Amino acid sequence: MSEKKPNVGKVFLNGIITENPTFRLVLGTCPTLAVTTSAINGLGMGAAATFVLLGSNIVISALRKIIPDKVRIPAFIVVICMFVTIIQLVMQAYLPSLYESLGIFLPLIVVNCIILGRAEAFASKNPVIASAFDGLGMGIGFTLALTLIGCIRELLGNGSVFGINLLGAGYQPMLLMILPAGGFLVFGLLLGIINALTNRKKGDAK
Amino acid sequence: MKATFRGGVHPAHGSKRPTQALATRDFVSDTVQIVMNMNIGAPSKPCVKKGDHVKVGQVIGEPVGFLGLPVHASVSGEVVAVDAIPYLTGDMVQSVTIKNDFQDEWEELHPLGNVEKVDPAQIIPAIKAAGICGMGGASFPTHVKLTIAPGKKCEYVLANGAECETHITCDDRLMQENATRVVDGLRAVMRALNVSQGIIGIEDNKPAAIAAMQKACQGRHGVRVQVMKTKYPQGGEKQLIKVLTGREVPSGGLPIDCGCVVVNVGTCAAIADAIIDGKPVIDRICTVTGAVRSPANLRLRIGTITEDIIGECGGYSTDPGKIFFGGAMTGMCLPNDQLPMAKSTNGIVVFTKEEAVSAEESPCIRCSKCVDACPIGLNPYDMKIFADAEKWDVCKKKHVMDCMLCGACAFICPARRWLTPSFKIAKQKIAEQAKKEAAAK
Amino acid sequence: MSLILSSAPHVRSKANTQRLMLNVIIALLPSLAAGIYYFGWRAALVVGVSVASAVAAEFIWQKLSRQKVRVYDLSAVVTGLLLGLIVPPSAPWWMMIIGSFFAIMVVKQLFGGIGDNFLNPALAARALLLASWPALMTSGYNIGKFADATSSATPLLAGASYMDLLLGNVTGAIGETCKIAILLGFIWLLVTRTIRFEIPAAILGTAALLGWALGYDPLTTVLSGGLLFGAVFMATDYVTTPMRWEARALYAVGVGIIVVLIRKFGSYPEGVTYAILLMNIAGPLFDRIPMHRIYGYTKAKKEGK
Amino acid sequence: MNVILFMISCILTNNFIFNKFLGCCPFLGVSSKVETAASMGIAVTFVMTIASLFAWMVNAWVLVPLELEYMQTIAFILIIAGLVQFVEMFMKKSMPALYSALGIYLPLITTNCAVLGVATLNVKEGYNLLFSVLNGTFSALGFLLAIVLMAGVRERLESSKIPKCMKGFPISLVTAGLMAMAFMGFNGLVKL
Repeated sequence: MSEKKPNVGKVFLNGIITENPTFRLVLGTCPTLAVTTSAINGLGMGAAATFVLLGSNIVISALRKIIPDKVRIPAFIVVICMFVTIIQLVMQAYLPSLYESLGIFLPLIVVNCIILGRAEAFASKNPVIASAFDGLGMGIGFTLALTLIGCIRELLGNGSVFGINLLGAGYQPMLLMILPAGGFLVFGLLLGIINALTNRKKGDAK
Repeated sequence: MKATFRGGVHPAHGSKRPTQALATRDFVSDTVQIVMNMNIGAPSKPCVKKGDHVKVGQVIGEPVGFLGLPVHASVSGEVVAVDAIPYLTGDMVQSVTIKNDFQDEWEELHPLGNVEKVDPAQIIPAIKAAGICGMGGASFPTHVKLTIAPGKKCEYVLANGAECETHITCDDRLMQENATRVVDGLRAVMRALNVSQGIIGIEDNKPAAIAAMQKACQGRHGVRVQVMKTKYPQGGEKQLIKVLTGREVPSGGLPIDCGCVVVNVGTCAAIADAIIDGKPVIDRICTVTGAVRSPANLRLRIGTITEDIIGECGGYSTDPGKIFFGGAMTGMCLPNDQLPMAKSTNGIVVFTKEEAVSAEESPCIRCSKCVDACPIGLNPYDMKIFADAEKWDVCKKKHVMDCMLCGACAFICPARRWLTPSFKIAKQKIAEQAKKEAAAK
Repeated sequence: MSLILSSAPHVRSKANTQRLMLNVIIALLPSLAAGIYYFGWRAALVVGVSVASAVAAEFIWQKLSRQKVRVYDLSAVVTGLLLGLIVPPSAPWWMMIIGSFFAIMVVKQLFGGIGDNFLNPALAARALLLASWPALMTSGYNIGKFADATSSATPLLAGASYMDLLLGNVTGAIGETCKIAILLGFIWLLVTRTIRFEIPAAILGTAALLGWALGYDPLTTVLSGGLLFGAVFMATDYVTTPMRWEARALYAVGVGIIVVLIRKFGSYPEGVTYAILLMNIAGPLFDRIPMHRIYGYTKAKKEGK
Repeated sequence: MNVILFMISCILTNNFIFNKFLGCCPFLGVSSKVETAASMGIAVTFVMTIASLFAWMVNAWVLVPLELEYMQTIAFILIIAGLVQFVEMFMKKSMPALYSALGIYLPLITTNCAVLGVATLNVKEGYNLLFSVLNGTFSALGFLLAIVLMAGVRERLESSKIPKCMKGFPISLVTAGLMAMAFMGFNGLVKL
């Protein structure tokens, strides 16, 4: 197996922009929708996922020649699960309120297709450092997306961002935005806008 | 109770009244141009040449193939041309042009006499010899329709006097003026097929025709008149059968598959003429209406040029925008007024420039009026989506082949969608594909 | 001579999209008049803002997306009018603008414009407003003739006399209270053959029957809240009802059932909006159920067996 | 009575998709055709029922007595993966017809967060065995309802003139949002 050395910087940016897991690949929709009722929740979820991504990518990449091909998926899941359990315990101890508001979506990081997807598509085929940057890039891309959605929903639904009131006391909060339906709508419209912008860019390039 | 079917539309509002009361009068022009493809099937072969003198009723075109019919001269005089012209579909068709000498010199005829006494075995050959095809517009050779395939049995002969199309009133006049001949023709068909029940279906907007036909039926064996509700397409073969007998033609089948034969009343009269007088089809009643000065029902010699007919009706009342043969729901457009009418031309309608403008197609609003209007029970909305996407196989699954192109859905559509034309294309494409597949095998 | 060549049919019925929409607008006028009579000029303002912003939203979208501007088909006017008539008379203007823009841009145009929306735009907008600003959407009835009344939410099945209910002498959304006005509109829609009576009849019948079974007075069930308005103007919206009449019947019965269930058990005072929206969603499935006979098919099957 | 209300609430008021955002990936991914959506829904119902049963048993009889609760996630995911594998094998052998209909969806279910979600939720809410299994079955039926309705709407949207930038995921998400809004009508329908 000959391994090309991927450009680390490119790999890192890839996850944030070109293949943003949320906006471009539309993976991991459940947590994206569920926890983004506020900016801080989005950020917390993103950070937790980034940690897991980074850890699992490093470990899986390091073990990629040891794990037999047949049991690789269960093996990946076990590795991911390990990191999820770690972050769960850490958060429970040090950030109990965030732990509460993320609820079951914290353990559900295990089945987040972004993480398993990166393990399968990148970490199992690339060296440790590149995998680490891939995980970090993807994680930051995910975090940014979640925080953005969280900001929009929190601003419209509560008049604040990161708990800081921005729109003044006269603002009548649009409650729907922090309800489930609002999550779907904001995410869908945001995706549409991003598509429209990139389409226009492509059109300009031509 | 007036019988009717489910679905349908009411397009005729007012369009019939101008000519409803007009009695039929004869019109003979000084030239006729007789085309050779007046019936479904292979075109007939011209058997006269330029300069020949022909008599009325003389055969000038010989039948070709299984569906072929003879074509007869409709006037006496000199053949001035035998050439090909582009006809309604745009295809080139052989035609014979005769200069009328107004002598009205007839070929010798062979009458068979009273329809109740004639030998039943002679009837169908006589119908073929007279060149009779469906006079209601379909132009299917009548003798073929009456030749029942082995193993099938005909139980009803239905005379179609519904005349549900807009504008057209020729059958209405025919039934009023020539009721006995219609019944005679119906009886002839019943005797030829050994059938004991004959029903004449007429829409309730033709009370005079109903009365005349009821009178003519008195004392005749096994025939009766059934009044039907006025609704389009009451005169569609499938709807007529459902209404008059309660039966349904199985999908993809023919009326005979449910024991019925449907004959237009005009065809019935032509059959009676052929049996009683031995007279072939040389003329027919035709409604001329729309933007002409004096609309009329004319008894025209086959092959009369449209321009002459319009002239007889006082000419155009305003600049014509569209001329079509037949009613407004299914009529065929004419590229110019130099084309001759044929055996199945039941009407000539002229539209003004304003009437002729077809509305622009706008987005479907899913009002489901088309679904409610479809007399077959199809979903035109659905079929149109897949026809527009050119997914012919899906169209087929949505039963587009059962569509009879009556135009009810397109008529009612508030968004002015071109439903029927799309289905016409879909049906053609599917038929082509089936042919290709058959050829490949 | 230049003649037009076209495929049959050569005639079209008089009713076109614009005409049908105009019929709906005319049918809504009595309800609007009643609303203004009871709630005063504030109601007119609410409806005016709603209609204007709906039309503006449609125009802006079609301009921005470089489509043909079809504002003249009046469908945006109908949407705006409907939305204006199902909100409280003191609804703030900015809420109406948000509602109308949501209805036209998100619910209708994002899905492809007229004919392609799967939810009733006006009702979806009402659901949005109700979820976003529940307090503003369930109060503010005490203006106009009701300025002195001590009233809270839509009085539902709450001992008003039949006459009061019929005349609209009760508080509620601008256009929903006066049943006589709604019935006038209904008659107009029937006479002009804009809608068929089956859907409203089936909804009202089902609701009355189920209401009666659950211990409500059937007539009050039909006359209270927004049921009549919803059944006549909302549930009959062409775009969001199933195509086949069998499917439409199922749809209508479903609306009737859900309305009564939400009224009886739900946390909202009124369930018409949600009932119709939910059935809008289920509509496409109803159309898939093969209940419809096609000419020439059943017989062929029987013979086949 | 409580049991019936609980079942209704699982399907309508606390719908997995519209209220809890569990199982969104298959909901958006496998809902373009009604038939496949229904098959997916049935397969999920099958697995979720068994998974909640086993997860409850393992949690109550193994993890809690041994004080290994922190191993919950890893234990559950292994149970689910094993179960799916087992169900697949079992189906292939004894119900080939069902297998050919649902088989391709089974591997996808392992990573369906609804399955792990229901197991985790059951523990979190402290449901007993009966309610755990009911929660599994009826939440899955709610998922089935949602995905079938979604597929019905999406089939209709196929012929719509949706703007190019909205095609695919964006319009599906907006559709889901509007559906979630309509489902809010069921709020408070069940007061437990």
